[in-house]
Amino acid sequence: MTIRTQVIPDSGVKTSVPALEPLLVEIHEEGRAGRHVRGGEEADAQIPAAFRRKAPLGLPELTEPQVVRHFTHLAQLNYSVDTGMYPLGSCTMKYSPKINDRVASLFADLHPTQPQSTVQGALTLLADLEVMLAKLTGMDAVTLQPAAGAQAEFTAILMFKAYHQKRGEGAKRRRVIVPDTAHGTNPASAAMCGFEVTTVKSDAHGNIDLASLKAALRDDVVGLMLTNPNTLGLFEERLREVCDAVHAVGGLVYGDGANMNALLGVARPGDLGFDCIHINVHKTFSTPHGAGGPGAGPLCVKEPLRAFLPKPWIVRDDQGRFHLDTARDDQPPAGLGDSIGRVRTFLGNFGVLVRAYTYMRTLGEEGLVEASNDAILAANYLLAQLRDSYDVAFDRPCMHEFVLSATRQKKLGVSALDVGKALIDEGFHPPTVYFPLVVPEALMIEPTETEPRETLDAFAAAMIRIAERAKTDPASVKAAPKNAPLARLDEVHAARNPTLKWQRPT
Amino acid sequence: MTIRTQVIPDSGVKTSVPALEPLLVEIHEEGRAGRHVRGGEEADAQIPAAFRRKAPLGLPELTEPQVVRHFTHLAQLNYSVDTGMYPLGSCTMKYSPKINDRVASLFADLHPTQPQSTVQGALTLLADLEVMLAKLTGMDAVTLQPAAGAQAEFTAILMFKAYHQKRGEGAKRRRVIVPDTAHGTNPASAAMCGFEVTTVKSDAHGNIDLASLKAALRDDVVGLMLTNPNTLGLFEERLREVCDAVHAVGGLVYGDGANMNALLGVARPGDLGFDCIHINVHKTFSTPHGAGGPGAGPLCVKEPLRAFLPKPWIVRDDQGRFHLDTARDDQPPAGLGDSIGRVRTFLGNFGVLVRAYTYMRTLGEEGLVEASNDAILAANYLLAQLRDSYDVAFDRPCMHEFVLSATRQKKLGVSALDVGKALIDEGFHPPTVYFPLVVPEALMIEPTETEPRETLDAFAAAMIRIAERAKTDPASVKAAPKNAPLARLDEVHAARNPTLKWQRPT
Amino acid sequence: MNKNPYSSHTDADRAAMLERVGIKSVDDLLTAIPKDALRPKLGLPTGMSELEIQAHLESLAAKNRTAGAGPFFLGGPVQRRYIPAAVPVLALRGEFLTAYTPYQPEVSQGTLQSIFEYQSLIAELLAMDVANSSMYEGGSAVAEAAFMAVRSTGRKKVVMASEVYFEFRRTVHTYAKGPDLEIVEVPARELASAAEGAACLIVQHPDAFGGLVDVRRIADAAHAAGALCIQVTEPHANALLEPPGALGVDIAVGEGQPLGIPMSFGGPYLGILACRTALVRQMPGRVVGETHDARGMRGFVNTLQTREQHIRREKATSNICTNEAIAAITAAVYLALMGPQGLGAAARLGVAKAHALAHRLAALPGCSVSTEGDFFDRFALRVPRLAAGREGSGFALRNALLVGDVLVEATAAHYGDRDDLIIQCTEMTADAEMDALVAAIESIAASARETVSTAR
Amino acid sequence: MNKNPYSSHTDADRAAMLERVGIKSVDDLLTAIPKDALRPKLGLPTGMSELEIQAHLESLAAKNRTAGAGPFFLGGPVQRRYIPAAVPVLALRGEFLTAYTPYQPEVSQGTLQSIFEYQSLIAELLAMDVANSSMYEGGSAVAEAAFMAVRSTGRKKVVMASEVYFEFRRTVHTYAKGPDLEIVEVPARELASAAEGAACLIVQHPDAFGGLVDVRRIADAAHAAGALCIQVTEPHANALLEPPGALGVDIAVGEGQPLGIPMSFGGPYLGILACRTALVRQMPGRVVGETHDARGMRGFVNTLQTREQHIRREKATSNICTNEAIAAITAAVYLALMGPQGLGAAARLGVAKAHALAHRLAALPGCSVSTEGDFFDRFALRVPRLAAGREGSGFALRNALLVGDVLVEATAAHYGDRDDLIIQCTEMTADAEMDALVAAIESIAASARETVSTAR
Ligand SMILES: Cc1ncc(COP(=O)(O)O)c(C=O)c1O
Ligand SMILES: Cc1ncc(COP(=O)(O)O)c(C=O)c1O
Repeated sequence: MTIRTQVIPDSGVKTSVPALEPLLVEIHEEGRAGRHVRGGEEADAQIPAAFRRKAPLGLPELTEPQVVRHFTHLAQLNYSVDTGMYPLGSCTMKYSPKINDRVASLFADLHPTQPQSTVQGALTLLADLEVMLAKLTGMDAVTLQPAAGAQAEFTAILMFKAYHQKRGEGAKRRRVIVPDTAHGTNPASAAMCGFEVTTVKSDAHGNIDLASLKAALRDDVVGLMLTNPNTLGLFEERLREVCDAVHAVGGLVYGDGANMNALLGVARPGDLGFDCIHINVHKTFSTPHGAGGPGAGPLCVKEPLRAFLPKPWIVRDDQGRFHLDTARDDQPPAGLGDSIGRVRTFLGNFGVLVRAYTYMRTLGEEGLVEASNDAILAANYLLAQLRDSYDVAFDRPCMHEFVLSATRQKKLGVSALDVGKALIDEGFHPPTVYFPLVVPEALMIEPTETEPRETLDAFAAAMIRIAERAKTDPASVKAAPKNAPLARLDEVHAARNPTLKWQRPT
Repeated sequence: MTIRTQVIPDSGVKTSVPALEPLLVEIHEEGRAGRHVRGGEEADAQIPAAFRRKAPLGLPELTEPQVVRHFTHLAQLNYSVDTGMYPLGSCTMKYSPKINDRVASLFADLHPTQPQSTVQGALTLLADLEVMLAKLTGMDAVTLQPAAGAQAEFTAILMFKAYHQKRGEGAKRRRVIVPDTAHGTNPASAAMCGFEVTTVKSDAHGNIDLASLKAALRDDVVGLMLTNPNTLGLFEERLREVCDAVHAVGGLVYGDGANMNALLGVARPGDLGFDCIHINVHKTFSTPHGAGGPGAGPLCVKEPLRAFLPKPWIVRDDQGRFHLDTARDDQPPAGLGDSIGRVRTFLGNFGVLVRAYTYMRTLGEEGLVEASNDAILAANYLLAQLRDSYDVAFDRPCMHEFVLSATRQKKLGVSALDVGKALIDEGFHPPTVYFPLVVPEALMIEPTETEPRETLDAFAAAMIRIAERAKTDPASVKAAPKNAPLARLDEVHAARNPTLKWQRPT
Repeated sequence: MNKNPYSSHTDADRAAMLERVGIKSVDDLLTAIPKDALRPKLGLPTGMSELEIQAHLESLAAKNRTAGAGPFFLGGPVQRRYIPAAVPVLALRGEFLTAYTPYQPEVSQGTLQSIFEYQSLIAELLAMDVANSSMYEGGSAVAEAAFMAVRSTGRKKVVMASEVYFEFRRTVHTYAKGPDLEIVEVPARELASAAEGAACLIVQHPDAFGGLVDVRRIADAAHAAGALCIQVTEPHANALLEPPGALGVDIAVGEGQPLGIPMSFGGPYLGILACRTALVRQMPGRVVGETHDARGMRGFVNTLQTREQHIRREKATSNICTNEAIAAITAAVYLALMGPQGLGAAARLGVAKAHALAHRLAALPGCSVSTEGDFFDRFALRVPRLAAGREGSGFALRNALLVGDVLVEATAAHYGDRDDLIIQCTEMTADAEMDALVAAIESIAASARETVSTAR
Repeated sequence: MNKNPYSSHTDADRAAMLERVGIKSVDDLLTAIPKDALRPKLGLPTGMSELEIQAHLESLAAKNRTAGAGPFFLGGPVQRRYIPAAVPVLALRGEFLTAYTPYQPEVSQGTLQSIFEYQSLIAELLAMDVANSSMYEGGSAVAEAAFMAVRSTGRKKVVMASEVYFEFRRTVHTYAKGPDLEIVEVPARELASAAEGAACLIVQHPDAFGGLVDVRRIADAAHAAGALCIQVTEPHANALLEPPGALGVDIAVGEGQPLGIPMSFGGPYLGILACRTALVRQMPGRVVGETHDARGMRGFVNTLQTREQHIRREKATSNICTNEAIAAITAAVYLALMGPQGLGAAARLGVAKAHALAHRLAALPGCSVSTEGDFFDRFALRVPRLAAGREGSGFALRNALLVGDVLVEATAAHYGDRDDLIIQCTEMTADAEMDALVAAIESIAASARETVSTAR
């Protein structure tokens, strides 16, 4: 572990309070400007006075040199996959290849409403991506519209609703079942569709509790939302029974595919009982997480759900040219058919999808298989090293990630959060903490396949050192981080006194 | 001044000695590889055994994720114009606009030997750049070949040699005169041309000493190499007399244009008595300094020197198309005419020249004038603030830079170097130190026009604080930097025990 | 040799790891997976080298016509705008691009401060109290704004102007199926009188046809009826037009793509959502707030998280998790670089060019500007017998016309019975493009007279 | 509004600064300048916005044909090679690109370690003891290597093979005018017998025609005569061929552009220069060495500076100051990414394609491979009546042939009396390009028979 001390270059700007970097508004000075675009003065006469902006446009006035320094300084304050291991469980922080960014820029200058004859390359790519995702998941049809996993969930539950309505069961089916290990987006998506959420607990092996599930299953059930491997990093041991039980009461099974990185070429959700599954391409397919987004959440479905997919669909004509299906959503409602309609303005996060396509084609089937194998092996390798120092919630082989519990440390006064913060001082990004909710003091660790073995070893060693320090010097762990740009932040203050934008200095 | 402490993310690699970042060879592991290019195995049969490489190609084996992290970490260890004020005298560390980099990439995929019909855009740009540089300097002809200022000097002195030879004075003229303030490249360039160097001292006002110059001027003189404003940041007060005196003995006057940032639209070297002048486009015209290069050093000359310019020349035909002059250097020596011939393989540092062209066209004449005005004003503004705390070698208005002397501090045990190192802890890059040689404990400061006034003020305040500390706590100044990635380095050790490449761990 | 070029494991690593885990092969870990489903053949293509994949993508790209390749007048929510060179250089630095949601603020201040600045810049531009840290894109942002209004009024009727972008309206319809909302579409001029019982009135200004709308009147009517007023806005317009905050608007939403984000054939984009302080706790999505660290240094954190899915689960204000953070950072860099002067100039150039062009086109035989009242940087043009020249667009969302090599939008059934062109100008619209459009329309107008008999 | 968009000074700043300096205007500071020369009108164009300059440069770029736009077989010292996407992302980061020579090592370790790694990688590739931190480019590097030999032997005769690239030889001739060296050019096969009294023998391998040369024999002859052996080399060739260090070479030089640097119509490039330890103190240019800081941490500094102009002035080993550091860093990133596997594959693909193509072309009527002996990744082809299809090249340095849309090089007088094509292949050479070349040569060969009478 090496500490880098660096004075932040001094711009001479005084901040209102001690700060790592001034705000843009603090480096503003009246009269400063670049010259990126100029002209158009004649426009003012075209805008009637009643419509004109009265208050001056108070954006900060800055020069390009200032802006470059500002954001360069800020960027350097971030921990990122490009700088180090980022074992955030459930997020698959694998390396994002630079070639994917480069080729995405080849499509940057296409408007989404261009005529089909001018975008055949882009449509071909999308159509091929749909086919690849269907093959990978064992599903029959795909929509690329959802912007992320959560939007895919919403899309799917809306489709479930339409499906049940079409069968005359719309009024009856009002409950969506989610396990207690589910990600927060699952119940939130169900609720957005107007459904009630029934939570089912997990059993002693980290599976959904089959008895409880069966007790919850009645004919008012819309479906079950299931993550597999689940958020404990464990493969549901009685998965087919679970799915069969849901199907038996006429419900559908939604697959939350956030953990697909464990399954590439290992097993197809379509073979396991799921009726649909989403893919977070920003996880499994290496697209950069973008400081929080964008992602993309293609949704892959079985034949019975196809008709309900968001319109418009990309179809291929006899000449091999791509265009849109004739049942268009510009003549609703008839034009939509059974489709729920679009869930966004245009097609999808194309720039993200290009990256995912590029990644899949680069690795190929054999590379994707290897990626999952390596990811599973890396997780188990780490688990083997950490098993003695931390409690393991459910002690069986994990898939691509695993969940430790810092209960032992907690008794010494050191929480999962403290362990995470101490990792910062060791040169690592903390894992996901306090999720899933069923594990007290959860530390959810996902190494991915792209971390070198020596890095995994260093991470394990750091975790073990922290466990030791929790015994010998818990205060030092609680005081971490001390070698990060900032010490711990006062989150309570932020929530109690929300300051959500800057105040212009007066 | 804010200190950023950041643990360098841990890759788990053990370095042989404590280090900020392992060497590539230390993160190597046999069997690692990316897949940027693959195939070609059939080639091995085409290479006779006698020619084949015997020892394995021992480049480090790495994966792309490792390489990305490595160079990202390294980059963050640098101080740069994109991160802070870099007042390196004589180097004009102004802001390098990002648009210049973007447009340069439009020409990245052109091979230098493409037929003229396929590169008319590139040739037009070069021809226009030549014209602009001629107008700016008041000269008649331009070569864009030199890769940097030093190569322009060599080119020009070779041309002087050819010029004198053509006049039958080649054997006689063997001495080049340089002032004692000259940059090291000046005498070195003269020596590379086989000439003897005569150094002339400066007078009490920081000008070349006219009497000494005249004493040195005889008919064996090739010419004078003069920087103006000179390296003290001062405009030669009797410039025309100086040039006249050189011309009077049949010598030529070379203008070292490193300091052109003071003269844009202020005065043209061609109007002042110079026979030629080079331009460091990486200084005056904002092209990025590239961690040491590349630059470009166009050489602008008066009519009498035109014939000697390196061939080939870009010429324009009647139809406005650009091509090369017919007197080609592919039929030497006749084809060369009086030209000294090429000084490099191809045309010049085109990618750098595009940036310079873009900069000049963006600013336009009025913007260039403003740049010099602002640069001069910024330097005098700083000088006014620092005058009381440091000795000023020659106390008259400076141009775009000025030279302080730390002699006063030196008496307290604090050298110019110490002052520079202390500036690092204050958040600034040190100025040029110990140059020009005529000023003891020189601190050569060039703020440029792109630093905001508050940054200039902060820099002045830091310099003044250091001057204070030199009095009250000199040891602390000598111990600086303490907040940089490294403390002072042992340069003597490096020179005594040269380790110029890594040792492969065995 | 690895099959996955990005794996950092060698075979020796794998052997050592297997040994440490105490197994012979990864399959020993997969006992929970039904045997018959284990290790299927997928039928995917085999892998490629970087050189090969680049050549492949270049060949696909060559089958598209890029916007810059010819005269271009498409626009609407997605606009061809000038992106300063420094924007991607800064916003796409690896430290931003390859971080995730800033769960650990101590090592995420770059992201957090940038997003705080984004929120501040958007709030200033729209004169709203608060902006969130981003929504997916414009259409779904409108829908989530409607949900906010539904939550805060307890009403389930949403009234929306028919001059809102077609695709935005369709997205709202889809979303509305979730909580079973009633959606009513009326022309903007009838919005005020339809406020009764509504959760909100949704108005777009400038509207889909570029028209300027009296938003204040609609906001007043909404408030009088106990409803909220939601304005769909466009970022550049606010440099010149009275912003939502000055018009009594409660929630301002829109597509942020014009703020330095490439068009990229549909996304990723940036959903803008801003509101009055009173509505903050109904806001969907993440929001960054200022605080300080244990040593008293200023710092930023994700805050007001009790609205969010990871805390509130089924009671959350939205399900959004991954959002469009890098697009928000991009917009912040863009606005910082452009400043009030640059943003104003870009907006003005669009307006000036649109008006100059409208003037020329309206002079052609049979042509007239069909946007009602004043317009901003786009306008609708009635052209004789347009249908003949039309081709279905890439997404059947709009119809794009390719006359010669001019790309221009044609309205269709989704904007009622209007069958016009919509012509968008921005600072990128070059004189030569305008000349080409005029020539193209001239030829349509001429051929219309000749070929009336052969129509349809 | 500022006239210089990159100035950070406002008029208020300027007024305050003038006041602090105690003057009314900047002109008050310019009294040393002759009145008649002060503030001339320059006659330069007025400024532009970023949008405008970009449009202008795009219009210039549109007047070029890029290499990737059609079949392409130019090469020689400058080669179209695959540049991994990560190369520019890393090497052109602002912290590298906008730093200067690392005069202050405490805040320049990024540059210094990267260049130390460049030196190490080049030394390994060439099997030489030491590489410097960069020269301007290939041609001048050859000249400076000759100067090194002159300094270390005290002799003034340089003997050079005529199969060294023409432009390299011309550059050596120009440089030689400085210290008045005698330059002798002989065919490579006669080099050994011309060693007497020479400071050095300069041989290129693979040579301009792609030919493989017995360098060891030449090195032995040089050493026997007390001369040094300088080899002009090409980076990729060393992945497959015995490297200079294994052949007895004293100084290895070459053009480093193929190591991830764009072709950019002539530069900036990377001069490679490496030598034996004994010659280190004669080396031109900067060199980075390892050391430690006051706290015992490893660190890197520019070292052996007593060779350099800023210390030694007229006694320096060279005048070089600004060099090509960012190109050296680029090459380091390239080599790190490619590794032995990737570099080997790129080299092999060039060789394999060249041989496959030679096979096809030599089968055409009247055509034959004219490189003597074995060749590497380029070869010379004798074609009937070539002159008719030739067009002067961009720099009259070589002649490039544009047959249909195929770009290929034609040798000219500068390679003696040979009048052949030189065909370069790399990993980028696509099958379709090869087909196009074969078709083009076929048509030349055919037309040669028909049009012999109309020649010249
Ligand atoms: C298990 C699980 N489900 C769903 C999601 C939501 O996906 P997204 O963030 O792409 O909306 C996540 C993301 O963190 C997740 O981990
Ligand atoms: C005064 C002066 N002359 C000449 C040079 C040499 O220019 P270059 O480094 O471009 O070769 C410099 C560069 O530092 C300089 O400052």
